[in-house]
Amino acid sequence: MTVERLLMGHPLSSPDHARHALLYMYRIRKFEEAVEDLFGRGMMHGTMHLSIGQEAGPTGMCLALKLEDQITSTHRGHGHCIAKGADLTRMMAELLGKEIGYCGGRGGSMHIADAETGNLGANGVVGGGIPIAVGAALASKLQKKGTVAVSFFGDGAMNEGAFHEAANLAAIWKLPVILFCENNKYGMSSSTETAFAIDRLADRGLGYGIPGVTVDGNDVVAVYEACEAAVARARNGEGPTLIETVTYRWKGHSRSDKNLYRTKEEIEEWKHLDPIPNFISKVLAAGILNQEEIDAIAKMAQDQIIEAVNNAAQAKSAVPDGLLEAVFKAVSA
Amino acid sequence: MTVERLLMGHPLSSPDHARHALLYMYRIRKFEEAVEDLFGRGMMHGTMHLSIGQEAGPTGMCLALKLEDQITSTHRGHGHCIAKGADLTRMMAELLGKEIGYCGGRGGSMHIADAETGNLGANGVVGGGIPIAVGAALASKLQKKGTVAVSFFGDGAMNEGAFHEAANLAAIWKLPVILFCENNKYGMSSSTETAFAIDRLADRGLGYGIPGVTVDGNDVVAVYEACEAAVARARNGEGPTLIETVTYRWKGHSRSDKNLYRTKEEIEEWKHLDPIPNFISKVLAAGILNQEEIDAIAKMAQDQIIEAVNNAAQAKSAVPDGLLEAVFKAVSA
Amino acid sequence: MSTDNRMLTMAEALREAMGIAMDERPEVFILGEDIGIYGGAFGVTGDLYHRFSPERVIDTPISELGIVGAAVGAALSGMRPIVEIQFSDFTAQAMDQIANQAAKIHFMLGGALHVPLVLRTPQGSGTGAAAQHSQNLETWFANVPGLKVVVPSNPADAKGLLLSAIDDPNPVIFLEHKLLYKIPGRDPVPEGAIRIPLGVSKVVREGKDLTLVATGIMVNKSFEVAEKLAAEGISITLIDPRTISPLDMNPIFESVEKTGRLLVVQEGPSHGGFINEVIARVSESSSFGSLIAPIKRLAGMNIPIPYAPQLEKAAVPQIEDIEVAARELVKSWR
Amino acid sequence: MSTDNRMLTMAEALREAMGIAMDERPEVFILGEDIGIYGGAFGVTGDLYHRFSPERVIDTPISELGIVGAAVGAALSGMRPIVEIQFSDFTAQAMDQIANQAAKIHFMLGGALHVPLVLRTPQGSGTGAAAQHSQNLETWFANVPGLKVVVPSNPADAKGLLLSAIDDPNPVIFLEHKLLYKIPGRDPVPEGAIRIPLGVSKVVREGKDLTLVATGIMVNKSFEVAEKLAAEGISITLIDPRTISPLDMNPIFESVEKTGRLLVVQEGPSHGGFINEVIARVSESSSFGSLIAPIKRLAGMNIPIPYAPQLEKAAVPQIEDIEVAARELVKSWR
Ligand SMILES: Cc1ncc(C[n+]2csc(CCOP(=O)(O)OP(=O)(O)O)c2C)c(N)n1
Ligand SMILES: Cc1ncc(C[n+]2csc(CCOP(=O)(O)OP(=O)(O)O)c2C)c(N)n1
Ligand SMILES: [Mg+2]
Ligand SMILES: [Mg+2]
Repeated sequence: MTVERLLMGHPLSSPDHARHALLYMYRIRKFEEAVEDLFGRGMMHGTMHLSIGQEAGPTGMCLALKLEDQITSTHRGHGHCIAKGADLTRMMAELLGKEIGYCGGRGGSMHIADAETGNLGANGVVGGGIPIAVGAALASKLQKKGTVAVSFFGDGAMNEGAFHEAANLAAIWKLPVILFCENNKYGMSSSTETAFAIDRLADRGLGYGIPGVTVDGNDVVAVYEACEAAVARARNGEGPTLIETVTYRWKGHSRSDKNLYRTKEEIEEWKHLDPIPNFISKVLAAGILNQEEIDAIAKMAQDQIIEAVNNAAQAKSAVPDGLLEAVFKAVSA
Repeated sequence: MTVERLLMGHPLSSPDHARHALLYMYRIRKFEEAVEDLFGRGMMHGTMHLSIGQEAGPTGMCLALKLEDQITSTHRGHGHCIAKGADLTRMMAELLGKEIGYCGGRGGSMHIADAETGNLGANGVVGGGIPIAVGAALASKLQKKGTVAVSFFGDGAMNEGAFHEAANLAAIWKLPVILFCENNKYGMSSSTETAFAIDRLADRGLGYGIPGVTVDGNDVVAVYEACEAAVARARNGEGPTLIETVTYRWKGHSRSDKNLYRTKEEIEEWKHLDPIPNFISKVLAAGILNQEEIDAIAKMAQDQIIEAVNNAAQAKSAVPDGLLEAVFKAVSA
Repeated sequence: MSTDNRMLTMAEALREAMGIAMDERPEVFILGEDIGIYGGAFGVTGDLYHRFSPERVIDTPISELGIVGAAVGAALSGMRPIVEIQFSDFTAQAMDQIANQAAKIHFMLGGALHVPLVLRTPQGSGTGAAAQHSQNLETWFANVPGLKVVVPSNPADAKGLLLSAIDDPNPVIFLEHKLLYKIPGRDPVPEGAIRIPLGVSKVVREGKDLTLVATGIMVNKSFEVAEKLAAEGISITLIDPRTISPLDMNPIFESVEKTGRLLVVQEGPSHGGFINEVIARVSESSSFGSLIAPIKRLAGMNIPIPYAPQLEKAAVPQIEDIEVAARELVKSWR
Repeated sequence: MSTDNRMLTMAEALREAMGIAMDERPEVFILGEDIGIYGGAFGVTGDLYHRFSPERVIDTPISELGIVGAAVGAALSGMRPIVEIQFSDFTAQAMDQIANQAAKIHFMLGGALHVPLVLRTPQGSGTGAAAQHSQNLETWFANVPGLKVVVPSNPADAKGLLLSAIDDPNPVIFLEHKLLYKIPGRDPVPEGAIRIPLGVSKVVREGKDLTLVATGIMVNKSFEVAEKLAAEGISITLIDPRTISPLDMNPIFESVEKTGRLLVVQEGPSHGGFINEVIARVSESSSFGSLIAPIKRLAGMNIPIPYAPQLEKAAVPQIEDIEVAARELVKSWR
């Protein structure tokens, strides 16, 4: 799995790259569908924020990243986590409160992190991960590691003070960080029209001296190209970039959402802009993969998710022993 | 005093206006000099943040405001307070910990407020007053009062999350508020060059959809003109304006400041741009007042400050009785 | 509908209180995230947005510091804002406006201005939302002079206390346990604008063997224990302070003098937690002499709230834990 | 310079600790407002900016939330940041990163990552800086599982504890009373990298009539009282917990068992304040049985800190208050 993760590059640059981009988008889609199903059947606990419809963003971004590059993620973090190369079984196990879960059942969906793939964690706090990514980029600069940090966050998070303070620090210190905004049009029920008095959220960059670009967030190719340029800038010591990807979440904000703040028509319209067929048509047009190969990838993703669910379901549940000792990392003598 | 406060209008529009502008700038200057002296002689307690050199900003702004319009101020708040029309004796008494002080000796320099003149208070927290001014403007809108709120804050405050969140709320709700940034080049020891990656702080407005203007903060006429336009916009329901006034503080940040972060030359240069002679030369050139009249105004200000110091010094010191009861306003039956 | 059978949930009772206050006073308005069309993350504002107007039930961007600050400014300017913070955990974002501004303005300004503001927010564990969405933070607020702090345990109290909080000329932090929102209380909720004053503890039931002081949802759990143990001849006085700042100690002193035994229960982490105040006040009072057993404290573990249900349960006092503690205290110190 | 006469101030001792840690480990760096050329608002970083480099002593804009967040991110990525927040009052701005992020990450992520971060900040009253610059906020931090909290009372302890805090793989909040910065301690400060472990209370002096537990600057005030009363034949054991999370209760239990009387003293407001934890732990312990008098608590008034010196003094315990309390407790409960 980690070997596979090392693939970087333009999604249309080779059959392997196309296969990779497609596989990861399918994985995210199928993972989320499985989660929805498990919740629906009362087998999962807590809350869930699904990223169905938003698969192209994290996939495109992570194709521009090395394994050592770091990310911070959000409450809607499964996609980021998968795209950065996390193990599907351990993710699913976490959601099911199992010992082998990424957090040993202590964190759940909103707190999955994976040190191996540079994922510093999902975050239950809107905007909470942005300063943390900036700090990771600061560490990279101080340690001369050459790594880049990416902060994924939603449109809603841009109105938090955390975004502002972090963006300015990134700008003045020219840190290798990418501020990756997934503008899915809503922060819970509040639309970008009501929450902002600007049209292009990437314009926020102007106030910090950070270049801001807006791309079609449902086009993995466009996302990759913007990210690749931003990563190059970052590695070159030229500082941060704010990338706004315009996308849409198909599902409610979380399980309890009745979607009263948007129309069925709007949701349907966006379903026609599904990032997966969007990419498939490009792949087919370019003749990089054929339909049969594409179908095989979809099936492979589906099989991987089924396997993950099965493995996770059979794993041992987390037990309350040792919780107190788990609060602090032991001081080494 | 309060009658005098009602003067509004262009500082060069009449002898009364010119006299008013000049008197207020002198009052601020002389007040601060008196404070410095009292501190120096160990007669004042705590800390002090002087606005010598920055007199034109608050004076110009307040000439565009009605008595009912509201302001929120900062740790460097004497100038705002005086410009909005506060009583000099009660201000000085507060700094001396007297019962007749604006806060009864409980607040000191950083917390003077004056309900009568719409001053919602200085603030010890950098950026703390910005959301409060936005809330005052929200109240004005909800109550259809037609009043405007002004938040004074420094360049340093613009990097606080409070600025960001408040600015966005003001923008989306089109509130009658003016974000008045006194860019005096430093937030304590950090220069705007190190704390910002943009040259014009007013550009921050772009990220919120708020018009941003930059003016010479040592020119009371330029400040007034920008403010007058912003107030008109606000009263018209067109929303907030961000005004950046470029100015300079002559004195250290506070008493303990050794000015290690800036050069003597820089301080001297700015002293040549003194807002008071700057305005006097305009008044003389326009023939609105003659030198004799101007000298009389300077003397009047000086006398008023001496009187305030004397009155305050003779007043009764605050006593600790009743502190516990002062925490909450009594619930009326 | 007769008063006798108005078994509202706490969400309904809170909504009713806000509706009454908004009908009574034009200066009352609500602001918060998703409180409009969405009706609030926990459905508390519900239909108020439709009953009133988008100007009085104001949906905000995700900007806790900004909206609490705006509420402070509006409160200083003649309005009576009610802010809803979606989860109490995010009062952390707004802590400057809460603790450094709202709490201090009246005192610090020598009484010139005051801040009639209510901050309502759900707290507590039990929903599987993990460490950043499950905290009990009353300890933070209680230690800030200038804030009143309410922790209602049932719908009827919640309504009456919220009406008083809205009337109050001072900032009030209103901490609602999220598991209580959807369940009806034991008592019906009176109709109309019936207020319960802040700062009056409630003796929920009386007994002679043990004084049990609990806050928020722990009152409900403790009540069940008290009823159960009554059948075994252990008789418990259960006291719900309802407001923890100001804290009305009198009924607690009186009861301790009668029972000689004190058990205090809170959901939040024990270390330095608010409930210690009750212990401290008894320890330094003359009631101290009446104690015939060491005071016992039951509180959350000193850990962040974990996700998996079996772990989450272990983190905070359950009914069984309260039962064991009460039984032990009474039995081993006869 | 011999060790015997190194009577450093607390500011000097803290600076020395940071310098040693920075020499030892390249991953240690400092960030904060005005800590560079300015040398820190209270002069604590002093010349470190010149001794090291602007890359290791990083001056920041006024962005508390951002810089604490950046420190969290750096700590997750192999660095050991020390953040200075100019006044503890402004930890309010950074409360999300402190309480919701730094404190919880290690636990919440199942141990995958950890946050070796030290947050140093001056707290306390006495400088005439009024309500927003004078708070004691240890109660907030102590009730957040996942934070260690240090409250040093003298230069030697401050140095040794800070070195341990920097070594610690967990977030440590280091609360320095600002009146202590400029005064030398009673004891010399040892040279070199001498560490004092977190979580060990210090028995400052021993006596048999009264156990006095005090934190921060109150240790110094209490010491003076103890010395004075010793002359009158009242003998006091004075205990300085030094770290309040974790809190080492053993010496306190032992002493209470010996003296039978307990006085606790903190500067912060009494209502719900941290020091109650000591009372609670004694009350629920077996030492409770040894008490021959009610426990007495002395703490700040429940008011924001006022500006005028005569008011400011009235707001927090003074030496005379401690003396009166100690004397009364011993005399009236013979
Ligand atoms: C600081 C904070 N405020 C509020 C919330 C509650 N909340 C969780 S997600 C969310 C909406 C976030 O919107 P956005 O950033 O656009 O991300 P999206 O859900 O659209 O992916 C809200 C309000 C929170 N988790 N954290
Ligand atoms: C939130 C907060 N952080 C830090 C401080 C300490 N402090 C007081 S004034 C100041 C500098 C403010 O700079 P600026 O906003 O430019 O105002 P100026 O002093 O230049 O008028 C600082 C850092 C504070 N009072 N509040
Ligand atoms: Mg969104
Ligand atoms: Mg400045």
